[in-house]
Amino acid sequence: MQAKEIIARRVALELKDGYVVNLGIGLPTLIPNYLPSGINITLQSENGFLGLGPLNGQEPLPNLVNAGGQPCGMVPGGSFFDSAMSFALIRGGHVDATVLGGLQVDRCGNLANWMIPGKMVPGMGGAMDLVTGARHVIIAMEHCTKEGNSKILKQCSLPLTCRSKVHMIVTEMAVFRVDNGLVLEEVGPGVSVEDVRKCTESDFRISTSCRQMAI
Amino acid sequence: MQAKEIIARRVALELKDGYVVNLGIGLPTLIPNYLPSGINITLQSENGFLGLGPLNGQEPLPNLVNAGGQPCGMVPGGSFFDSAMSFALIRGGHVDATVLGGLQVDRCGNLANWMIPGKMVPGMGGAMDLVTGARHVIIAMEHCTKEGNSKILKQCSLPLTCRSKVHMIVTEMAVFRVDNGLVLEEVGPGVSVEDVRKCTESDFRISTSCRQMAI
Amino acid sequence: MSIPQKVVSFKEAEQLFRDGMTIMFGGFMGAGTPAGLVRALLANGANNLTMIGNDTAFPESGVGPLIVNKRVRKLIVSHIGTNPETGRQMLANEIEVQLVPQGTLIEQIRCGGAGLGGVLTPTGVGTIVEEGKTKLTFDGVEYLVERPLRADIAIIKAKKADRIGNLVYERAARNFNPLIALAADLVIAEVDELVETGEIDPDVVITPGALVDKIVLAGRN
Amino acid sequence: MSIPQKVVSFKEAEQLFRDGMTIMFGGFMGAGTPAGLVRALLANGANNLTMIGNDTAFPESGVGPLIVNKRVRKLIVSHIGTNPETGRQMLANEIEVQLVPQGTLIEQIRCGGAGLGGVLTPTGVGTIVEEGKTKLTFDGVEYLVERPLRADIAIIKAKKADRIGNLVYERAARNFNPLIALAADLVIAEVDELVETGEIDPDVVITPGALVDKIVLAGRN
Repeated sequence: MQAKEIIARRVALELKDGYVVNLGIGLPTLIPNYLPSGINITLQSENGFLGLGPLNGQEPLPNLVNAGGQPCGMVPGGSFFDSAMSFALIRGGHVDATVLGGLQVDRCGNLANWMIPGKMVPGMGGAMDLVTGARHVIIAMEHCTKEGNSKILKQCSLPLTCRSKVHMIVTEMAVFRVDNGLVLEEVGPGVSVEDVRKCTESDFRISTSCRQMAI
Repeated sequence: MQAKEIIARRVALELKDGYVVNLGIGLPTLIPNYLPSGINITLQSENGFLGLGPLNGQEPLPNLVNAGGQPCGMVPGGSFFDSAMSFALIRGGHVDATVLGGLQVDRCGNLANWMIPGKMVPGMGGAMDLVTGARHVIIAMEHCTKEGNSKILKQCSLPLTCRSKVHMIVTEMAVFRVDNGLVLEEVGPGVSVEDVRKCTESDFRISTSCRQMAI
Repeated sequence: MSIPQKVVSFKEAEQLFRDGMTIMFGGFMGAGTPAGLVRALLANGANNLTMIGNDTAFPESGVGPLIVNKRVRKLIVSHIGTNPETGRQMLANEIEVQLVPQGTLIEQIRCGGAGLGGVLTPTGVGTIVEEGKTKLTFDGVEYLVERPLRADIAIIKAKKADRIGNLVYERAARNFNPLIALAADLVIAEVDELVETGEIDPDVVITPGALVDKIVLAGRN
Repeated sequence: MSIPQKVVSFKEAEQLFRDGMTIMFGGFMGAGTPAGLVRALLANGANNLTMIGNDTAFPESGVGPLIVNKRVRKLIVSHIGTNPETGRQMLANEIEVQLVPQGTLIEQIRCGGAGLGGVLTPTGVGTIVEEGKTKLTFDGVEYLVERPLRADIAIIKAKKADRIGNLVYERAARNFNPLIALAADLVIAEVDELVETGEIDPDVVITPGALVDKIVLAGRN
């Protein structure tokens, strides 16, 4: 299984029936494909709607786009609103979970995912509000950079997206809960705790119930 | 002509074509009857709509009511919105003029119209926002109390609705502009400047163009 | 797949109220107040309520009957002038009334629902409304810092709902309803009409179903 | 009686833009941005613009062409990642870019339009977003005081207008449009369809006509 699929499958298990969920662009958009049967979630899109769905082969509509500007579909019972309402939902705790990518996460639950100074400055978009307001903040990312460096650090070195807002980190190697530092809850398929240690710059505790991901 | 009609007729002349206007309950609601021909205004109702109109013999609808809770009509092109939008319009300067009654007004443009401590405490409703946000604040009231006391004072003694927000006072006896104190611009039908002085506790200047109300 | 069963009877809704709760209500002089839920609150017997909304309407409409029946300990409203019983109880110190400018009150509710810590408003500066509040001055203009309001339960009146709780309102009955839907832990909507999910055009929904927990049908039991 | 003539041609609308103006624009990755008014701005030649909106979309959509053609001196936006030319100009110091969290940006615009002096938001606390801002703490929670934004002109895209300017939007093209309609001295709406006054149900109007000064019909000259 590819890293991305492992991550998407594992995050899908965190989403409870009835959740309102906002998924960041990229990897997180794969998650709905892996929801267990019986689990129904409503997707919120920060450009202003509830009920985001797949295109499912329908003809794209120019004004029906996701937060990445790409054509999407909508499920029955969806609703559209302006950006002030969209972020009232996000900031006000009406979104049960958000799943975002990360450049760096640290053991304090700090996240950096919106800029690399002097190099890549896309902007924070809705990310800072999502991590501030969503009830569960899950960071879904590959464990290491393409160069093989750990993205899970003692302390983020890039400009922060938020301070102490991350609840959970899911990579292809590990699931960490943030609870006064990092707690290793699960390891990925074929991965040992020792493997995780080698690839993780931050220290972490090991949960007494630490186990293999059940995906 | 009765005092109320004089006041309503005179205020009507202040409203310019195209104005968005919010009228307080009571006397101000008479004003639209006296608009000069060619002058079209849009009435804003703080309970959440633009395009308030007279009932004109139509059957009252339970959910089409003015800010006093009384059945009303609506003109073509009206629109309904929630209270946050209603007060965004009011506070944000999107209402060109508001006409409200007053218990007391003073020479600093202070207004008291929402409570008499220990006696009558209806609440300020939307009045404090209206006087703060509307571009022209006109107080329309009888010159004296039923007991014959001046309502135009050196200094309001009742709890204020606002500080220094009143632009104009229209009574059956006088029109005052508030401009570093009160300036008498017009006197009512059959009223002399001396009459106004006798009935007005506050001092005032007399405009060089002071004249009889042309109603 | 599970569709939450949001539609309940008034009897079931009645069980949700408790003594001492803070309840936000929609409505302006009674228009847009859920009369059936007010009756349910009366029937339930809940006491010592804190009520937050625009006004106490008239003795027989809006939340007026709750005042008349002395169920309310504290009111946060902008206007009580049309319900003489509210004024009487206030002057007799039987009820605590906090009078708030209407535009400030709706922003405080919006803040409570939108995760904001407050707004800066020029309304009320130089009046007794400013007492005890933080004041900030920017560019020579004074503002009051007005803090968020939230409630345990919001009771809403809408014209129509679909089964997942998307709501549309009629005419001037909208007023506070869409804002209180954001600012309470539990949101109950009383509606005149219930339609199937998907029957309301997504562009005209005012309150998204995700905010609505329970739906009761006006005129039913 | 006089009905204001709000419907104008793109040529007439073009005359309203000036060098150095601050312009708010609707749209999210181009959806809901008035393409005809962006072309009018290009044709007009106005320069040194300050643009306020969500993002700079792509080089060929949204306000992207204004960036590519170097008409913009300053940007206040939440995202520039999909338009490489914006990033290039920023890193080369050819354009000033103020990046603002999206939820904060829309509240700043709302404050500018609603007569509020600002909002208190927890978003951005502990990040570089807080630099230079007033901070307040209530009940142990830190908030940034975010101040209002306004513009000289707002350019809006709507689906439909009536002759007095009541607007409705389509799907996700609503986004910033209804808020910028409150926050500019002059509001120009580009619409796909124009109907007679009274043809839009007053309950579904999103932007009241009183906020709209000029209307242009998309696809016309």
